[in-house]
Amino acid sequence: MEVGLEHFLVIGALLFGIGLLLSLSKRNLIGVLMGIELMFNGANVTLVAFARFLEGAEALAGQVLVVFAITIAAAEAAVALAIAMALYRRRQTVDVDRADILRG
Amino acid sequence: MTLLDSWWDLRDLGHAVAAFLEWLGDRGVPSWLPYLVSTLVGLMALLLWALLSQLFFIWAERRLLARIQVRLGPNRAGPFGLLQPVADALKVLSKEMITPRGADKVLFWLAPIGVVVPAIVALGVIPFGQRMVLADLNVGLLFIVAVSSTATLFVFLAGWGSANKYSLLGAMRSVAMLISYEVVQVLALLAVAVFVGSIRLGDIVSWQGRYNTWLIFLQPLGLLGFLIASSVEVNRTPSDIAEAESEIVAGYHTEYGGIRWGMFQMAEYIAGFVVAATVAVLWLGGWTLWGLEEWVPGWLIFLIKLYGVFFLFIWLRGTLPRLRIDQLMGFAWKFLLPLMLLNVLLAGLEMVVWKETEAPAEVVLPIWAVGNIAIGVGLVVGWALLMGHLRPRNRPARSLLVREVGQIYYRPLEEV
Amino acid sequence: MFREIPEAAAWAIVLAPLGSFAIISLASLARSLGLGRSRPPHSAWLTIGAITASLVLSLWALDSVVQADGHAVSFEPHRWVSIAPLEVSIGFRLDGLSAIMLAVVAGVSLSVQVYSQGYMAHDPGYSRYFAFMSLFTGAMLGLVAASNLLQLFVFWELVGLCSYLLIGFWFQRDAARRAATKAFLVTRLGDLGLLSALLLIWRETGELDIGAIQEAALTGAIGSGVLAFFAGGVFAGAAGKSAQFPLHVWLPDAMEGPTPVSALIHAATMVAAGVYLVARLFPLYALSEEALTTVAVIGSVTAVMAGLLGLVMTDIKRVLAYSTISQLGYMMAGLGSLGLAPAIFHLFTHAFFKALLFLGAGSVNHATGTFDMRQMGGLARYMPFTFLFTVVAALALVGIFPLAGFWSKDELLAIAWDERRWVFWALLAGVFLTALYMGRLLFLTFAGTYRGGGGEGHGHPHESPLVMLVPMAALAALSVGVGLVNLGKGMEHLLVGSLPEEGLAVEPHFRWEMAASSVGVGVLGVGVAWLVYGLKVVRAEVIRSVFWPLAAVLERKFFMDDLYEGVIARGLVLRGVAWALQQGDEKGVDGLVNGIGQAVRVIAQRVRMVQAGQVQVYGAAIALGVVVSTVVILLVNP
Amino acid sequence: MTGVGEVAAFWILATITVGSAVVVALVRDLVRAVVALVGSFLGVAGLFILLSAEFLAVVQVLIYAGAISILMVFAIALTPRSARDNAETAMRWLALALALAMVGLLIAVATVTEWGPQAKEGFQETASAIGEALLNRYVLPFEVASVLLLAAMLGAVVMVRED
Repeated sequence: MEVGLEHFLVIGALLFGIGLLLSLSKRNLIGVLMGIELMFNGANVTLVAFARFLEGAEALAGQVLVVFAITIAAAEAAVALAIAMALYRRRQTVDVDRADILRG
Repeated sequence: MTLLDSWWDLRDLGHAVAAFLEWLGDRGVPSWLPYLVSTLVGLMALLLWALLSQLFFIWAERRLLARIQVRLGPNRAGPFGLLQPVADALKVLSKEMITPRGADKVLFWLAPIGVVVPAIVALGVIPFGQRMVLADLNVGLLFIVAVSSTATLFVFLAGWGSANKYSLLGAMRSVAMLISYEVVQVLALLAVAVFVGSIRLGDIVSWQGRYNTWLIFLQPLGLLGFLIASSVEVNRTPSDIAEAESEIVAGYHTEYGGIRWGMFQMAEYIAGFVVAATVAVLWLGGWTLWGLEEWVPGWLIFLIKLYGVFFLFIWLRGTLPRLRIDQLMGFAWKFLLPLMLLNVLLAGLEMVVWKETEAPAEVVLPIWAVGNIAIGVGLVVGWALLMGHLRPRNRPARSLLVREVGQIYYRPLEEV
Repeated sequence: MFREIPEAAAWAIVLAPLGSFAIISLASLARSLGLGRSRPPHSAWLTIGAITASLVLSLWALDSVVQADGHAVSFEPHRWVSIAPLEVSIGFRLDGLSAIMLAVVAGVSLSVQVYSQGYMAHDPGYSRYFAFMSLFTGAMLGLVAASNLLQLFVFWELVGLCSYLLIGFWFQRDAARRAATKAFLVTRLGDLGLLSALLLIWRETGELDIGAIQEAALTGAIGSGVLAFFAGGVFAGAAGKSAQFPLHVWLPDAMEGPTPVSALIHAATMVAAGVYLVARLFPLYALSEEALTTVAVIGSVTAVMAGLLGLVMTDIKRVLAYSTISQLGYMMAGLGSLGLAPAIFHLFTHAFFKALLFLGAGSVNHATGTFDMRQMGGLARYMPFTFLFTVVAALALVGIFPLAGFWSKDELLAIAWDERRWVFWALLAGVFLTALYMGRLLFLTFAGTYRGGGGEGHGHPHESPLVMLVPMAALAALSVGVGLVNLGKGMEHLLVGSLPEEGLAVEPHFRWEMAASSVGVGVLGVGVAWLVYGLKVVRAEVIRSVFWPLAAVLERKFFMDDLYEGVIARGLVLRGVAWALQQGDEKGVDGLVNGIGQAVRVIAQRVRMVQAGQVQVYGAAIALGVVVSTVVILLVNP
Repeated sequence: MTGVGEVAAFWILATITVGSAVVVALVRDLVRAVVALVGSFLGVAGLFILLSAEFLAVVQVLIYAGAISILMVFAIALTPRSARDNAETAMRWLALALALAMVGLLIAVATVTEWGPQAKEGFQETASAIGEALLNRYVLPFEVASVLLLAAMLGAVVMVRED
């Protein structure tokens, strides 16, 4: 039994899919945020797997990209949670359903 | 091939294990088996050590605190009350464990385990000796910080799952503290990493051995910041506001009893050991002691340093009063964070100067040491004066926190 | 020292009152926003000043026209609207007709404004009144000056709007509101004809310029059928404005407005507009025998019918209103008999004495607090000047030599005798009726003993203030002397001379026997009135009981209002057309609209999620797009 | 990778990762969801170690399991009434269909594509290599990321301000 690139890609795909499901279907902003983080993780697993398995001089680029992805995820999480708090303070809810003041 | 080539390899238990595994490999065992065995053996050894140390320090802490407070402390069970921790352990093990009716049972059950695990895992990368390290990760320093920070989540879960407003308040405090002091902690470690150029703990120790110095002289300010931040992180008095019994009963573990409570106690001690070990490795030269490690087992030197740092914690606990939460938060953001940032900048500058001038270490390092101590003292005193000068008349931080924390909703019993 | 009027000055005639309106309106607006004083007296003086300027400039314009060759001053029209095929210019048409009308409108309006100064002094809507009056005068001047039918139509509707505003000036009164609405709706009915005529002529010729249309008609570019329809449509509009049968019903009700408004409406502005319009397009009528006959018939019928109705009215202003209708019928009948100059001459003279009569009625009302002649009587003693002026105006209206009405009415009779003999007889009957109702009015109002008046504090009627008497005196002087203007046929030459072609209008010939007969009939009428209402030889009630069917018909105003309200409005429109429309609207149009709306709503509720502003929906769309596009790419390029 | 330890570790970690993620999707209590999420994060960290990316694994633990989850529970605790309600919106079935389609597509692409020769050995030591790469080759993105962090920090502070 051998574990190869495809295995990790499938794991990444599953994480991404579950994250997508969460972020599209959850009513709670924090739930949506969790989905987004899972999607990040799926993508990260994929990237690191490529970095590990694909040969070439640029192999490390995958890991560097993940560093940036994690950085951005952290920033995004902080901002998103700040939005959640501001939203809650304004409207006493974190339902994304009701957070539609921006509608055109 | 003998199991032990030379008797003095016993100085380092790691050598013994390595030799044993090699021997196993020679016997045609599958390669994963020695790995598994060594992991399990190492883990067992670590746990055993941690528990024994904890038992000892429960006694030592009570006795020492009593001394500091000019009283006797436990002295009935066994000589000098040495069996008192055993009695305590038996009591804790046999006590009934109560789960509050409104509690989230899963989280309530998960929290004590989750709190202990990170502490033990963090122990895994601590180099007790030359080869006495369970996993010599090349990112060991970061690993300790990362793993330790996850414990906070379980502290929060304990408070959240207890359905008790004091528990929740304690949990919120602990989260707030973590967010504040984690930054300080990492910055303090970063300065060390800048000096050494590696975050593998073994490298840090060997760097100190190579230059025949301890980083405490080169990074006094970093040590100060790390010590304070870590003592906050592990909830040691004087910054144990997450379980401040005079304010919120017992904080996040108010509802816990029996061995579950014991787990929290264990986690606190082990986390304290991890912090002490980190300080010993990073600033106090680890298992090295100016060549003495050639004669004395390195782990012994390391444990002495570790216990010494832990003794410092006990001393602090017996000496200083508990801080208020807004003081603690303000201290992190307004005092420690700027100082740590300056420290990192300073370390970077010094390393650049050293590398550019290519001066010999014997010349540069003493200068840096003297300079850094002077700068550290100057910065601390100067910054404290400045902060005292700039102190706002009204303190929004406190009112804000009190309001935010005071707003916390907790689940009424009838709702469950 | 003669100098031809420049175009800017000509435009100033129109723009001065409009400017006054704008200033007063803006000031009122500012005041309602809390700026300035609560009630400035300046609005009247502003209006009077503006109209004075208009009058002076109008006289200059008239002088210019008289002196000019061809009795017209031509200004180049300016481009106004240019929408591919529709080219509308805006211009100032200054010829004999418009010059005379400008002068008359400005002159009468000026005297009315001065009079209003006193009459409206204590009205809360003082500023509003003068703003509307300015607009009214300006609109009428603009109508007269218009060189283009669309431009004319704009001012025409503006006049209609002002009449609505002014008739309903005391909108707190239910009757005023009703009268205003009635006037608006009835004239709108006529305007429909005018508008369709405009559209028709534009479709036929592509022109709306009056001169160009006249040109086209004279060269035969417009077919006789189209011309007849056009003339008929225009006449419908004119009949609406000038209260010709059967669209006359709004005018008596329009007495609900302030009396000076009535004076202005009846004398110079509103009702004159219809006659002016027909006169303005006179060459077209002259070319269409059918249209001309229609005009003559309607005019004659209106003249006699309104005269009959005038006999039975008890409200002094209503008597005058029917008198106006009757006199407008004279003018229309004159126009229908190719008598452009006599008709306009009569319009000219009539403006003065009719305005005077209304001002007199207002003065009487001022003294007695009522318009009901049955409660007046003997006022000659209390208000000698008013009495004097009213008698002068009434005799002028009847056509007694040598007052203004004699000259103009005599010309109308003469031309009718020459052209259409039956029109002559109708008009002669009208003269008798005029004399009869004016005599009745005079005897009921000023002779005998005072019968108490209306309301409190009118036990001792008194003469009106000087501010009201002075304009009346001026108008009285004009009523006496203005007929002499045409002694040398100057005005007729001016009018006929400004026609585009010779021989379109016929000039009347003065005959002694004709003059004598009309004066004789007039005196006869007044005499009969004296016998009945002055000497009371035969009591009016007896006459009424003898001729009771006629009296009944007259008192119901020939059932015209009943026809309109009962049969047409209630029966036909409300029960028939409106019901059908309502059903069609509710079931058909609403059903369709609601159905579409429902469908849209239902669809939108589904589709709304797409644009609800919810990030998740957008995220779903993005994910869907990624999946679909990736699948497509994989399928196309595996 | 063919070693027994590695294969076993992969399957264990894969189960933890995906299983925890599924739990996140299923569980209604937000705090429990966060716990499951942390489990998933830790599983991913383990996968990173398996992929010889120790530095990333530690960063993953530090930032995801340590920081972001803490931020989440903090936010949950400060928006109290929301904690109980992690229900789905009306479009849950659409989302499920989309997610399934997405997963199917990704797995299909991952398995069908020829990835070429695969490296047998992992990296020896990545922390310093990543550090070098960040400060040399990727210094511009690095600076951009730091600006982004600063902006995010300021944004977060501004947004949660009391007034």
